[in-house]
Amino acid sequence: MNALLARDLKLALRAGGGFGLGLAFFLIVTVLVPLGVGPQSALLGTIAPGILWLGALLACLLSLDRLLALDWEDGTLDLLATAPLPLEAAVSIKALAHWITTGLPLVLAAPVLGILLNLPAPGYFWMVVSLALGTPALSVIGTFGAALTVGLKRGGLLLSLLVLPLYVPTLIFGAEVARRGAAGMDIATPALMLAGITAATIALLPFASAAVLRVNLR
Amino acid sequence: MSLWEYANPKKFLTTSERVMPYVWAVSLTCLLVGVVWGFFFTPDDYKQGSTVKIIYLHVPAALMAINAWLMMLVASLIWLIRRHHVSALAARAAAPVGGVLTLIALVTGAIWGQPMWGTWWEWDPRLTSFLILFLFYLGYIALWEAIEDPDTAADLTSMLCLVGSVFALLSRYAVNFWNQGLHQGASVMRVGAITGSDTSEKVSNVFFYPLLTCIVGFVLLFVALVLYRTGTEIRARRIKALLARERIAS
Amino acid sequence: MGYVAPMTLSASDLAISRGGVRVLENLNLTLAPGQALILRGPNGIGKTTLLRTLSGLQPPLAGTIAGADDRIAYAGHSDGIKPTLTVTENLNFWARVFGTSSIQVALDSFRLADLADRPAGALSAGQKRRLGLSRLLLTGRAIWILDEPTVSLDTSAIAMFADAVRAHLGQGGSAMIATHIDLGLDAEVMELGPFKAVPPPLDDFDGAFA
Amino acid sequence: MIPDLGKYSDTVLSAYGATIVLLLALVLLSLWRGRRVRAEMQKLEERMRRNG
Repeated sequence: MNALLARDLKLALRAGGGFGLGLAFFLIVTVLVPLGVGPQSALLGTIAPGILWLGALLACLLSLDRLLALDWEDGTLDLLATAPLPLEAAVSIKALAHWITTGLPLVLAAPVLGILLNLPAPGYFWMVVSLALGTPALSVIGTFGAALTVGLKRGGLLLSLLVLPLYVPTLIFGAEVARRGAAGMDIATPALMLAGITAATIALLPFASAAVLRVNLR
Repeated sequence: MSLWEYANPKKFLTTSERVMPYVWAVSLTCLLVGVVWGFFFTPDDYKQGSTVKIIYLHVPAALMAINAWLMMLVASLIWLIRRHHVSALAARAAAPVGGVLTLIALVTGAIWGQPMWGTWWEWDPRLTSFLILFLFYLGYIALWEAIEDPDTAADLTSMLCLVGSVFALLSRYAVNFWNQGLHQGASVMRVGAITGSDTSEKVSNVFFYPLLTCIVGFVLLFVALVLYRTGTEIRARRIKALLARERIAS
Repeated sequence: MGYVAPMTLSASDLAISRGGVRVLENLNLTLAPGQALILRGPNGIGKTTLLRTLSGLQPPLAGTIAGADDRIAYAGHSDGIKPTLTVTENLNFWARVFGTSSIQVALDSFRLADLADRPAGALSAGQKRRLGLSRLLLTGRAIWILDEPTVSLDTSAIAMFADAVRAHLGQGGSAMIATHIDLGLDAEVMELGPFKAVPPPLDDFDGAFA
Repeated sequence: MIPDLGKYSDTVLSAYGATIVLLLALVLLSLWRGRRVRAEMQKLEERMRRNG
């Protein structure tokens, strides 16, 4: 298992691995929003939690179609499926690698980008907490979507169509935590829901992803 | 004789062909009677005026939009567990019907809300949930269309339906939490209110019986359409299989 | 080095399908330790499908497969090689996945030592193929299932491969190979032609649709 | 013939209109595709029977 994680991280860091692409995308979205809605800092401050969450979500989505497709094309998945490592563990590791290379940088970058959007001072802490709690779910759900579309030649657009509705609960609770945190309100309920969704997806969804991947490998 | 025998495509085709005319006839009669009754022979609501007439379309469509997804969920489970091809194809056949019913519920809801809320679209939890349900339908249909191999497509869409159901339920809850709702028309929309079990804001029986007729009409219309479309899917699948057989033979 | 508890791979009354259409049926085969079996048959008969079914990548339409669990090393058309990793890194990864400690045997058998530090993307097609096949030696699995292993190999590389298979058989392993080339192995040849599925009558359409 | 719908007549009529259009489109498209597929299958079966 460590071998797979180490290999995936190494691949992401090597040339053409796409590491940092999600981060750059996140930055660009955050820069483009004020250009689109106008420079009033009060307005930007109100919508900052939502924008940052949406940016993080889209940045995650961006790298999903490479998550399994590369291993599918070069036959690695065939070989992994016959290896001693259970496929459920393999997809979990892939999701973890995706989170480390996309989700984690987004969590760390969010406060910096919060400054650009004039995020209110109490919001920074909860922004980071909500993203840290929510982005793992985005990676795990995304892996399921990637497993569904792995055999398709032009799966990228379909992948977005399938995954975005599945992202709705995570987005709602995540952005709610960030928004309430920024407004200094009680965040207990949405934070618990967000954590619950993340825990449940991490525990259960890899089974669905592996089942779907086996179907695609037939 | 076991019920599963109807899972044989040929048997399904002959039986459904026999049953379908009756289903179509009863369904269209109910729809006609219900709509005419509701449209011409019911009074206006004291609060909402004539807009109350929209419930004869909105409520049955919304009801069937959800039930269609439930039917797809059951059919998907049957396919995954017992691997009856007809079941998978029935789920495929039902999806566009469910999608259109969701669209009808959305459009009539938005039109109905226009004079009530003063805007065409309000991010009301109920409407938002239906919008999300519509997105689920779109994704499901798109996945069926995208996959070449029919058995693979059946497996993958079934899994999507299963996982999607859980997330759709979660979304419903999340959306309720996200916006506690300014839906002043709950009395009209809530089935409990319409059936009179909720006495405080009940819709009187004057509206109830034509509405019930319309609901029966919509249910049977759904059944008729799914039977017909499943037949089409079975034939399309046979065409594909025959062409593959021809290719192998040559 | 021998294999722990070598077992016979056997399949009985096997029927397999590709894309929902039955392609082969009534297949019976056994592969005993030390034995090699060459599969022959025209294109499209279902060699790849049969090998993938035996490897457990897809379920058979009918019939049973015994002795396959966790004993099979499969090598298909693509090698699962990452172009940005070096030869050593690629092999090390698979060695760790299969719990093997040293990759030396793979480097030696396929003469990859000189290429060890090169990125796999810089290898020629034949060298890549050698790298892909050398992976088999790291699996520690007794049954090799190989689909057209000699594609893009030159004569000397084919000899290298045949030697590796011979050594594998000598240790009690077995191999099933779909190939059109004579590898010079002491192997049984199986023609798949006679097992081609007979399509059912046109009007008899049940679960299979044709 | 049409009952007095008061000030909401546009609203009610457009809701009925939209529903009828959508349902009709769904039914007609289903019937059209059903017919085409049925004919195609019959043609294919005949051809295959002729060719053995």
